[in-house]
Amino acid sequence: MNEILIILFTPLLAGVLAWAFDFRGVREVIGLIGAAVPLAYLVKLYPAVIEKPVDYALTVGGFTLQFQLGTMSWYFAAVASLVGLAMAFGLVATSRSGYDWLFALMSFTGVLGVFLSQDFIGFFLLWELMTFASFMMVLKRNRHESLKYFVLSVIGAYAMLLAIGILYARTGALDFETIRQALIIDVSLGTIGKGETILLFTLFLTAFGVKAGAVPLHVWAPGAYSETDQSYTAFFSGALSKAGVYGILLIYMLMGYKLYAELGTFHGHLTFAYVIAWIGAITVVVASFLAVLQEDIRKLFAYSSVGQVGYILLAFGVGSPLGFAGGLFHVLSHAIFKGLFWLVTAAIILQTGRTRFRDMGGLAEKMPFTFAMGLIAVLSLAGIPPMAGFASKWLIYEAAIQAHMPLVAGAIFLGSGLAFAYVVRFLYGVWFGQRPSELEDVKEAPLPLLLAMTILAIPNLVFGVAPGVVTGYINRILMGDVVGGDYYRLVTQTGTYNALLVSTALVIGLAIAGLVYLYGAKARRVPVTDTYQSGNPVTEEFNLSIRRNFYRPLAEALEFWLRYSWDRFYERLAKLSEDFADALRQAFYNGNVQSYSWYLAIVLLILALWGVL
Amino acid sequence: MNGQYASLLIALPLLSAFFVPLIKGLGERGIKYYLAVITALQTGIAAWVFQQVYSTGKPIIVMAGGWKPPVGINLYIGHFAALFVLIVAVVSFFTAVFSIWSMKVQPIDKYAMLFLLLMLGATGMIATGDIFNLFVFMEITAISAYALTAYNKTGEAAEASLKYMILGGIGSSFFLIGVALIYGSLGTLNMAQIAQLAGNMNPTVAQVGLALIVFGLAVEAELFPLNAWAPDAYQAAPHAITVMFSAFVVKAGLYATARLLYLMQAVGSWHDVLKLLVAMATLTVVVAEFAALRQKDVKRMIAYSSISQVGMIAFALALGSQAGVDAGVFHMVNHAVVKALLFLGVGYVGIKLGGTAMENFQGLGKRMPLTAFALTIGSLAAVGIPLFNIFWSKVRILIAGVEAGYTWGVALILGASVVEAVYYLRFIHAMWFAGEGERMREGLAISLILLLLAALVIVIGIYPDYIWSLAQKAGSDIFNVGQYIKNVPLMEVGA
Amino acid sequence: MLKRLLAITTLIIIGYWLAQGLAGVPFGQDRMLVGKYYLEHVVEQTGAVNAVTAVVVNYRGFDTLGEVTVLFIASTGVGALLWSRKKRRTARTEGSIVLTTGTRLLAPFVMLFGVYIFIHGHLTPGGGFPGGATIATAFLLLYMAFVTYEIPHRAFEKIEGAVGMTYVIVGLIGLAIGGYFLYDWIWQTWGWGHDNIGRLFSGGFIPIIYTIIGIKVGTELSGIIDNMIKEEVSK
Amino acid sequence: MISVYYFGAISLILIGLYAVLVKKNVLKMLIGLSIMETGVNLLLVSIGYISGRSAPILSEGIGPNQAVDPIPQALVLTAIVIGVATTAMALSVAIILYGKYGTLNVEEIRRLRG
Repeated sequence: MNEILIILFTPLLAGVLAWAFDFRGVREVIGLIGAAVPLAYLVKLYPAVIEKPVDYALTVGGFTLQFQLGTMSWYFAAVASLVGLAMAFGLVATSRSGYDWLFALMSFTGVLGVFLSQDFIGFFLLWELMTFASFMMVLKRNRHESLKYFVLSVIGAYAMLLAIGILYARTGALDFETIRQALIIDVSLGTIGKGETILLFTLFLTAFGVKAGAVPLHVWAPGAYSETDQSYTAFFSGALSKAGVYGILLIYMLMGYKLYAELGTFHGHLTFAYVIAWIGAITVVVASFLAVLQEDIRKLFAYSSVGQVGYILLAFGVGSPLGFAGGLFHVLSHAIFKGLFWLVTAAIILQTGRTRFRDMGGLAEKMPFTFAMGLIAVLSLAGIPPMAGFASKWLIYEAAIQAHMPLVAGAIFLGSGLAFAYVVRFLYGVWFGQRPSELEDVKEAPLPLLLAMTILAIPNLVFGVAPGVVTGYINRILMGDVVGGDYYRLVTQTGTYNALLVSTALVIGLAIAGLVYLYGAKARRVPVTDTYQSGNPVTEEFNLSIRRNFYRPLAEALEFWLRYSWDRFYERLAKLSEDFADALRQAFYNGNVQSYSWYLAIVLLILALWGVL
Repeated sequence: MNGQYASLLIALPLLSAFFVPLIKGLGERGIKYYLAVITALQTGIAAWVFQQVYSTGKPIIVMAGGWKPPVGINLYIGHFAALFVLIVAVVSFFTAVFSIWSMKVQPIDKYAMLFLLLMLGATGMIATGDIFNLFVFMEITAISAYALTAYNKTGEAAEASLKYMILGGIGSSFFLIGVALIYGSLGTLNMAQIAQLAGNMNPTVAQVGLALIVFGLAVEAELFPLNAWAPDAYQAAPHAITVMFSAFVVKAGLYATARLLYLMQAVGSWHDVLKLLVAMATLTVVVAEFAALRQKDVKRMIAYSSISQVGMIAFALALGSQAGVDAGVFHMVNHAVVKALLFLGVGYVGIKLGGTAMENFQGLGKRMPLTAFALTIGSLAAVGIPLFNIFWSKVRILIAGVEAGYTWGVALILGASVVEAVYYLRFIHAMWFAGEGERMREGLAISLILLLLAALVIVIGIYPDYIWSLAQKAGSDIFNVGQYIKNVPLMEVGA
Repeated sequence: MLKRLLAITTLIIIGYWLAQGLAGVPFGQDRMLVGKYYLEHVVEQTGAVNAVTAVVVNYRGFDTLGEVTVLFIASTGVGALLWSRKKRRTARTEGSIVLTTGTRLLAPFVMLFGVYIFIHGHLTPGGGFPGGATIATAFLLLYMAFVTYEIPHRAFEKIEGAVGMTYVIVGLIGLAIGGYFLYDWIWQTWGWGHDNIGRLFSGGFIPIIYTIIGIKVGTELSGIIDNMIKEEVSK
Repeated sequence: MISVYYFGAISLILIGLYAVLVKKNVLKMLIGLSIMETGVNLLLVSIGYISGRSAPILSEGIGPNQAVDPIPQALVLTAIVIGVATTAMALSVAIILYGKYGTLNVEEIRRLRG
């Protein structure tokens, strides 16, 4: 059916039209329609997808591109289009040119295509399209960051192409289904050796690790996320990073059995899954630590986004069905609360034009609605009960504990702690406290941006209070009753979480606290320098306040670790290769005809030696 | 109009080239328009031949002088030749229209003659079915290329032409030794008969002969150590001529290498030569990409990128599998379109803003938006972004490469194309997001051509099936030699 | 010094490799395949006694057409590269007495001899190219002997073009009459000169083509000489 | 082990290549190039020679099996003219080079590099 075609290519078409008719009103309307259609069609197709996956094949250039809307792809596509719709509303407020619309919607098509495609050529094509479109969004504002992003993701994409080539050479097929069967048969045949399986695994891991922002390959995230139109970053970090995570699932689906057969198990866990778990754990820890130390909101949220995706990697790494359930739920919750965060940042930057903690403060009165949305996002990210964030994190904790992975579980707890730390700083630093004089005339964010925020805030609340809805669908994806309980309760082997009960308790508690605050407590003015010096003398250099170097002591503690930064390592590597290229060019093309004729003579010599010997 | 009229493809450019001295009186503009008319006529004939070959499915065999193949020389216009002669003619027409506006350097009548004879040489090289005739047409192409490279008469142009001449001279002499060896042992010069008799050749002679022929053609087809002349020649030649160099002169060399390589399949040491060619091709791609990284002159940068893509085509053709050859031919077609677009755009900017240094391209988006748009489409296509035409052929080449077992080669090429992505995207950034300038008037004809080529790039990108089916037919025309031998009506000439 | 040694060793290895290849093609053995066919059928198929000329012009006429184009490119290329608005001969020393009187006497005979060579191409060794070259030497003699002598190079260019065109037109007539490009319609269809093989009017269109080539080569080479001798005079 | 004609032809080719590889002056390189071309032509002709036979002019005395192979001689005719054409082009470029660079030393003619 060509519904899939409509879902896939309306955003691209709308983007091109928006770019062509680059006028104030027309562009926004086309863009919004383009972003809304996929979600509408997905909802329409929901009943059909429940019974039987919807298939569609398309032959282009001698390749047959197969697309399938199954339960899992429907889930990922729904998450992406939800965030996409929010982004579209955000873009109405923040972007001025058709250029942004074109590439935002093109990356939207790319992501949908990645989730829906069932064969590697279509997968690779739309993967590259998604990378290219998101790259163009960043190129417009900052060349260095965008090139860093593009080089890393192109290296990932080409690693994937190499892996596709090897698979094609070994199994003679390109579509997932045949490859899956061929690999299962291959376990007994053994045409693909252990070394080659490891090569394939590493190639796929690099490709998807880059997009998901796993630690060694996360350097592009802070730059790319902060250097582009913030409402697009909602989609960029909300949906695009999910493509990487979807890829990890793909590895499980296609090569899971083969990897198990070749690599065996390690302390009772699948070796390759263990590797993914540890990558996730390290990403969570490293990204959270770096996030805490940032002074710029956008960098803070970028690192936090990398950290949260680390959660999902970790959940999948655990490998148990509960782990997959937790991971999938976290995909949804990360998309909604991180998307919300970026829209809040977009509103802040749009209205105040500032991005550093130092210049902000006391915006709660000025922008009450955005503050409320920010609060919801903060609660959800920190994993406080009424929000969806808590439910998914809770499932991941359960999975990690059940799978007897203490160190990995430890990493998540540390990560959540740190997450709470930087989120609280954002909450207090930006919204409460002393308002700098220049921010007096700040007004509330424009309506479309507010609309976008509500679109993402509502699911946070709904799925927070009723997580069963999501876990019910996830059970259908995993084809098994992984997470028990009805709409309001989640039951796993080691514990239950009654969301409704907890939320009502929280609301009541808050109400009481509100009453006490309104009638009892006396509000007193607190000077801005009321810091927590714990005894250190307040010198100009060591003046820590919520807005300036709040976590400087933590940075000093981590001094040893902060010396090694992946970023500087890659920069040096790039400079090295560029100098090598220069040296090679000077040496080989040195302009002297004689040396050129020497090259000819050398080739003749090689031919002669090959012939004579 | 039987098939023999296809010989007009050779006769027309020759006749009109000889006619130019007689119409010198028409003055500069007259000759330039005459040139455009002749190339248009040639495109018409090429289209007729293309339609003839692709509708009947049988190649046209033009027998010069009425003699049957091994005795006389025959032109074998199969699927590949028909497709490529059309590309040669179309690109020449575009360059002729471009040089109407761009060519200011005097003696224009001599420029027109050399232009036509370069086109003739390339057409002849692609169409001929006889080794020595291939040598003669290779020399026609080479010598007119020497003259046209030095046409600007500046120091750099003369230096570039000298380099091309010395390396081309050595290459063609060794090619001739190869031909002599093959003729010495087989007694015939016709390609089809050589393919038949190649099996029972004395192994050492076959090995030396094949190696020398491939060496001679590799200089023309710009493989790694032998392409040192290419960046200089591309940079120093007039802008219109660089378009022709990169669009089809190199392709003719590549086609000849592939044709002779696959004809001599029966030779013992064939596989070793293939391995050597694959290694050289991979090195071409890697070295050319790295060399292009920090280029100050945009034309030289795109020249390096063109050389690296040609290296990729050679890699595909030397894989020795049908999928590889098809992918190589498909890439040849895409590469011709993209590089014609890029060099035309760069040449147009070079003339309008005086020089092709990177500074002139800063903020081109504001000064010449149409050309900047066309150049952006061209560079995105060259990088291999999906929805553009080179993506399809690049994917096919790389998959065929891994299938043929050269995983390391494919990995290196992928690494090199990451480098290519970097410098092309820096170029795009320089054009659109850096520098400033006010809007300038852009010529109609040239913008039309640029937009047409850009549209072609996008159309092939979105719907590559038609071009892919052509490429498959053309690929099988090169690859299965048995069919080639059956098509050529060989006379029984044995003693 | 090292460079020369390195060059010599490389070349020796390449030489050994080539020698090894050539050893497989022993000298002086009769390995003719297509050549034998030519020798047996040249007289009755083309009417030329000199087999090489028949091969050059008739059997492999396409090569020669390419050949003439190569020379045409050379002369146009030299003309294009050494072009300048005003070019004049800047030689100062007049040829010695011996040279000038010798040239006055010999020039016409050298030209006549050149014409003789290419007219009898199909009978005696040598053809259009050597004939043309001899004519060019005659002009070279005039250049060396007289300081002011110049060939009428505009007229020569026109002749070159016209003669080249006639060659292609001869080919096209062959296409029109005999159905094949460069088809020898004089010998094959009209059948002239069948009876007097070995004498002047035989050999189909070979004499015509060789006259064309002779004139063309003569004018082209002298054109090249003219371009190279003159220098740009900036005034 | 190979006939003296082949040996002569190959040594001519190598001498020409030696000149191109070692000589610094452009004109000497071009002379080397034309020596190489002459060497190749000699090789081409000597491949066609059949011992004990005479030139392929089929007048009264010589029949088809007394004549040498005519094809290489036809090819050489073309190759010689190509050699002339290349040398003519090369010399005119050398003239321009000397005009623009003021030197013919290959080391100094290096404006286009990198």
